[in-house]
Amino acid sequence: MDFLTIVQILDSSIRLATPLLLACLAGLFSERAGVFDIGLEGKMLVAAFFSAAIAATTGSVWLGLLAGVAASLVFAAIHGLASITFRGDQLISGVALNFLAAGTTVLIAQDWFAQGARTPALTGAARFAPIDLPFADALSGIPLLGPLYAQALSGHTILVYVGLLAVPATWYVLFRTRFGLRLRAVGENPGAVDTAGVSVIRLRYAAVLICGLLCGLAGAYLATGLAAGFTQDMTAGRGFIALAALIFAKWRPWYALWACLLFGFLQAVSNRYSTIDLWIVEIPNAFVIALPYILTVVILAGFVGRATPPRAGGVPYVKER
Amino acid sequence: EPGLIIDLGGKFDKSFNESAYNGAMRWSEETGESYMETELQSEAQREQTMRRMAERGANPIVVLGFANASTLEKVAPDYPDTDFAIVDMVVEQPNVQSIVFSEHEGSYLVGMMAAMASETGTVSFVGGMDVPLIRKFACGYAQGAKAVNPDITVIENMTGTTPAAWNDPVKGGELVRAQIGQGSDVVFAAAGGTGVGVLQTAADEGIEAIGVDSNQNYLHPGTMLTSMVKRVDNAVYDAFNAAEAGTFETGIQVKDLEDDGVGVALDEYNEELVTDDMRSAVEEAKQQIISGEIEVHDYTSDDSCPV
Amino acid sequence: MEKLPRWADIALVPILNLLLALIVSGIVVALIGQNPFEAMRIMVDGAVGSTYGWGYTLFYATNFIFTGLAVAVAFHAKLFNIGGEGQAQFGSLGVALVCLAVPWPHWTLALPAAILGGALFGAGWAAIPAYLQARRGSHIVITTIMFNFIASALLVYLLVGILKAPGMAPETARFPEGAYLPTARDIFAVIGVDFGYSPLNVTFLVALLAAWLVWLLLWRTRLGYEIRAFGHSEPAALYAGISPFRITMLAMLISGALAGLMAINAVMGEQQRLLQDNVLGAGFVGIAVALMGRSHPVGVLLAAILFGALYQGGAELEFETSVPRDMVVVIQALVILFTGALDGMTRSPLERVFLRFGRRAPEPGAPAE
Amino acid sequence: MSDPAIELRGISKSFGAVKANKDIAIRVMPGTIHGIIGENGAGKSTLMSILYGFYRADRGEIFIRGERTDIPDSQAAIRAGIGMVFQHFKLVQNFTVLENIVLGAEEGALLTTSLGKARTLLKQLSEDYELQVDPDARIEDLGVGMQQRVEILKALYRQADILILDEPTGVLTPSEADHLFRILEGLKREGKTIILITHKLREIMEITDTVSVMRRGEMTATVKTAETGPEELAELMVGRKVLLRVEKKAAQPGARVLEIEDLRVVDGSGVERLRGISLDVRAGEILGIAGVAGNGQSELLEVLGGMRSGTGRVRVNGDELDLVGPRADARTRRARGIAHVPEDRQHEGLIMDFHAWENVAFGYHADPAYNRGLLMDNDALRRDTERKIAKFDVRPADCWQTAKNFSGGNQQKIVIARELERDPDLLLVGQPTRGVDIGAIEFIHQQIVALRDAGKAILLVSVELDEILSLSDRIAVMFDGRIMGERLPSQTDERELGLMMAGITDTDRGHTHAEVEGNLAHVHGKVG
Ligand SMILES: Nc1ncnc2c1ncn2[C@@H]1O[C@H](COP(=O)(O)OP(=O)(O)OP(=O)(O)O)[C@@H](O)[C@H]1O
Ligand SMILES: Nc1ncnc2c1ncn2[C@@H]1O[C@H](COP(=O)(O)OP(=O)(O)OP(=O)(O)O)[C@@H](O)[C@H]1O
Ligand SMILES: [Mg+2]
Ligand SMILES: [Mg+2]
Repeated sequence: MDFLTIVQILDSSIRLATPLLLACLAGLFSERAGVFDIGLEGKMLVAAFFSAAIAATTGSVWLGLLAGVAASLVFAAIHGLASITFRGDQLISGVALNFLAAGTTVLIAQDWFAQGARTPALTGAARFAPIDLPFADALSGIPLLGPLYAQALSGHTILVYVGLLAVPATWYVLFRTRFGLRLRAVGENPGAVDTAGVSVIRLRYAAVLICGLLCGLAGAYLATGLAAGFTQDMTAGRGFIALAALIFAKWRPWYALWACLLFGFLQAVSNRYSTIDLWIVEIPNAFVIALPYILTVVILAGFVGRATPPRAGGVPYVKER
Repeated sequence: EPGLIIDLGGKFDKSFNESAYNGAMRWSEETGESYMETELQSEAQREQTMRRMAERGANPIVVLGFANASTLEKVAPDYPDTDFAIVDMVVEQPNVQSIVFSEHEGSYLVGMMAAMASETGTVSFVGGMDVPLIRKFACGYAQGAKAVNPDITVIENMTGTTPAAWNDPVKGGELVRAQIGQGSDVVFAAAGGTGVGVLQTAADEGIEAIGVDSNQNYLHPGTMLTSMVKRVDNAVYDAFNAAEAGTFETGIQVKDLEDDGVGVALDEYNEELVTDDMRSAVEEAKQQIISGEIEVHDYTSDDSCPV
Repeated sequence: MEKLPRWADIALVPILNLLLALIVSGIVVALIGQNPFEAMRIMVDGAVGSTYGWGYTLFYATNFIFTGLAVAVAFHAKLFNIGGEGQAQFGSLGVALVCLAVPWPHWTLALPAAILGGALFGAGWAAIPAYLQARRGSHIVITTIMFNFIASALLVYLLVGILKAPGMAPETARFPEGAYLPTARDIFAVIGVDFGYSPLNVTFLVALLAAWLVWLLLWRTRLGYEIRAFGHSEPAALYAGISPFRITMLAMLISGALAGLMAINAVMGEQQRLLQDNVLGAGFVGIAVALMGRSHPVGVLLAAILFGALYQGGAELEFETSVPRDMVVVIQALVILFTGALDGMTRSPLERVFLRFGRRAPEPGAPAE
Repeated sequence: MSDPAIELRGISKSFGAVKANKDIAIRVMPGTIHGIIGENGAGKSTLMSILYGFYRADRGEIFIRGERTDIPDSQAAIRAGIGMVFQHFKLVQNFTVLENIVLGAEEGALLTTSLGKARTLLKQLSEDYELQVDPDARIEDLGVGMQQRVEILKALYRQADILILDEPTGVLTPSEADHLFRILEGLKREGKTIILITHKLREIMEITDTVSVMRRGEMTATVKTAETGPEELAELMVGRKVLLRVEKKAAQPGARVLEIEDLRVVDGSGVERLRGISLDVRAGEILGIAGVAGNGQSELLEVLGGMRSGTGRVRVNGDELDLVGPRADARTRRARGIAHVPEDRQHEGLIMDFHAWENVAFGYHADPAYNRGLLMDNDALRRDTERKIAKFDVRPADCWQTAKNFSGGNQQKIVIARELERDPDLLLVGQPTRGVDIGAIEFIHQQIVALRDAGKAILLVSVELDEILSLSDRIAVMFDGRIMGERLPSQTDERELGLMMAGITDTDRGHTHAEVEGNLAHVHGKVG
């Protein structure tokens, strides 16, 4: 494997990691606030559909982005309603929303565009254009770092950079602001937050909606950045890989970045090579694809350090027994 | 009333299924009659769908794609009074018409064009599901390219090993990016819905691309070199017509260059990219293939490719 | 103090929830420009309007009974098994191996062997998440989701590799004739009734038997008693000498085995060869079925038939109108949402109503079963 | 006369069918310490939670410093100058002390400034009120006493001048409690108003100015502490004369049934909860274990009952018990003649959603009498239940009733009936009368004594010193996972036991294990 190939694989990894990263950070907000969300997948999917649909009909990717985020927010709000207001089971709600997304996107796509479960291909202003980072050309001559910067890091669409910047932003919000303190507290002990005079309900809704927003970005990137239009079930399990990355990252933003890059890298490699030769053994493609899932199980089993979720995670806050 | 079962990937895959759908529509518009149509959602529903069509009295029933073979083999005998047609595969039953195409020949021609258009000396191929049928495309393509330029490099990638490989535009795009990284400047996508992503990325990255099955030239005028059309539409149209006229024949039907079953799409969208040289070379080769002067190796005949 | 009378808890709440789900589904149908009542008519007619419809309805129901029971048994031990899909996939592998291994002379021999194969493989696939939950505290919901993906990757690997039959499609060879199960059509033909063609087969009876056995297990055996006790309170189980490890394992093994049995119906009964995607989401439908059926075998049975009808009706709907079959997925999602997650929305107002209108007469000693 | 700091009028609150507070009125004068006492479940916590805006009253008015104030949420309570230390602390375990203190009272959107300010203020407060804590320690690393200080600091940081403490001493040793009281007195001198909830009469007498008594959701009396005494308060609390001592004959201890040597237990987070316990219990004797909650008594019962594993040697009737492995479980213990009435009947002793008859088999469901082949013999089980319900006077006498629909006392009777009727050699009993009212208490005590008189060995754990003193034939005091010493009830008193519970042994009186044995021999005139 020569250097150029490595640069290309890294370039591809960043692209493929972006939806995972955005969704992973989305899950991070929600779960840090004590609301488990296995519905990342569904939110991404509706966002992907609506962003592509609106971008296709209006010709503006920005309107598409807005629509995608809005759709994802609606789903987030339903999750909030079920798990915060009505204290339902968060896992069941997530499962339901994933199905709802899978079904409605097809239904609406078919009704709207009559092109099977897909939107028309997006072109021109209906898609995000790549952005060249400053000095990309000038620096590309520098050995090693030059190509890495110019080819792997530069030349992605805006949402990739939003995703990358969201990592320090998330860290800052969670660990350096009042909102973050309360958010983390509500995921650990909502009773403490409540008796401190802060509304648990409002905090959890805020977290769930931020989760919706980020999932919206993830979905929009999928349909308008990575691909050029919506196709049925285009998230293809990315929501679950994001969840896996979240566990891998132990609910921390910087770790999340590395976890998502790793999973993006695995995907990039599996895209490029149908089997991977590891000196003695040859790993078939099916297993390269399943690797993130296998890794998650291994991590959950505690072989690679324990991952303790937020203490109040998954439990609705009930004041009165 | 004839029936058409659209395969996985959907009738708007801009490729294989869409071509069949267009054939049926053409028949419907010309005759003013309606036909039964349904779209498969999953592998395991093939049987129910075929049977439902048969129970409803559709005749003939056209099914698309090799994946239907084993189901049809089982279903056809239960409905001896119904005629079936299957595209891309041979099913030996008394009431089944098997329509197969000489994809290797068409691919040979687009391979030639690719080699002539390439400036880097590297061209590439993105296949859908890794099955002999798709290797047949790849092999024909490589033979054509080598015929023009024996030193040319032909990169070949398959999207996957399962039917999901027909519908993964994101992966298609990633594959072609990798190929571009390896120097390819013309890509041939024989990958159903996945091809949409391949052609899109080719257009984004500014390399030339070749579509498949349907004429896909209109998708990205300016970067679409041509399309290797496979006239599934004609096959469906003919089957419907024959049934109406009472001339539906069972058995194997081979559609090749000679009867325009496969071919190269030339239209206003790729006029600028196709040079006169290409035009004449392709025309000449076509005649030579028809006459047997050039023999294009069919991968499926011995599951191997000489180049 | 029970806040709701038993009948309200067991029947009224689920029915209200179902109604809500159907109303919202109707709105969705109307939104995409179809007449919901007409759609309803087509679905009902398609599902139960002919022996053909019934055949398919009950065929799907058979799948859902198995996966629903699987989810229900795990629910009783307070384990949320989302892995029905993967366990059924793996079970299908077991069934296929059994069917392909021997040139079966007659289905009466093949069926018990296949049941064993499906159950063992299904249970095997549930065993690892169960073990991880019991010994390492890994959340079973996440591990079973991951195992769904891993199962499907594994099946792909096998079906494009060693199990692949000659030909292009990733599928195994057909099972020997002797492994074909008698269909409803065959059975009814014996008594001279013409039953429309459908894949409904003897597995339906196996499913009924399974439901009865699950009932027996949960409410009549020690193990069932222990499963329910553990599900209600883990510290109490410890206090009573019930091993959490043992119960977690056994409940999940039984659950996985039930999910694996689904393959008898789908793979052996219908497809007669192993396909890559043979479960078709039935593992997930099982969640909805168990929730609707309040995890009781009788409830699961009824809910499974309801969902079977939905699936068959949905297929007809797609055939007759331009409403895609995915409408069923939407309905399913809404049922899970309303009966599972938004349960509190109907329950708490109802509780208030019942509290307001006084305590009812002391309830008769109604058995739990 | 100034306005009362707090006045509540006509407060009522129901949880579903349970009326937790019924038409309550109370006045608390500024600068005083006002005690509220009442049995478990009397509604004390509910009332205070309403005052703090944690619950909303169904009816009633709240006046703060003479002004009618609506307290819809805790924010409003904090604004009104009310601070509360809950019975169960409301702290975020993996936050630092400082983070916990500023939580909800931050200044500005960024943390750095608030944390800095809080640090200074905290230092000030700690000095003013003897409330030293390390601001950067994590809560999970602090002991309960420290955590409680954090709770108080939280309230003070929010400038509360009305401070509510809900059973603050339940988890404290007597010396920690003394320290707390000194702090409270300091606060009172500053002019702050304090409401102190407890059900320990001694504490009420020691520190409060006025005291209110609650019973069954109602406020039965408010009196000046100086004008009343413990007897009167106890009577007010339970509604009738309280029997202070259990009637029982002298014990006739026989052979050693339970012998424990160097028993150790390490919990899930690696903390050693039992640090080498050695004890015996003889046939026909009740050994009471006294101690503040959380000093290892629960773990002792659990390891003996087969609910957790440990190391060391435990013999029952001379046979050694497995302390780890598959045969260290509760089922094996039962087979060895050990019955166990657990501390927490709702989470351990009963399955709240099971019928009475199903609960009567709980733990003994594998008993051949309850089984017929593969299936359980439910008819036999129900017959057995009917009998036990009648014998133990469980009300309602309906074996189809779900456990959660019985009152606390009747739930406990079901557990006691189940365990005592097995005719065990050794009975482990934890908190037998927690949350049970006086009628049932007497009955349960009688049953336990009767079992003793039938020659069985009984290990009793209770946090109620009264109960220990009146039931036990011998008392061992636990502190920090160790036995501090053993005493005979006739030769000790609450004061001495209290000191031992705080980890202080009075060496002057130097009772070693051997001496107590000797005393016992002397008392009963024989050696086991
Ligand atoms: N959140 C709740 N939901 C339902 N019932 C409750 C709730 N909180 C308290 N109760 C019930 O209200 C009654 C009063 O409870 P409360 O906690 O106020 O008593 P308490 O006097 O503080 O008792 P303790 O001394 O045990 O703390 C009890 O019967 C209790 O079961
Ligand atoms: N948290 C609760 N939720 C629902 N009902 C409750 C709750 N707590 C108590 N009850 C019900 O309220 C009634 C009174 O319960 P409580 O425990 O106060 O009884 P009690 O009068 O103290 O009786 P006992 O002397 O037997 O303890 C019982 O019927 C009980 O079922
Ligand atoms: Mg209390
Ligand atoms: Mg009581």
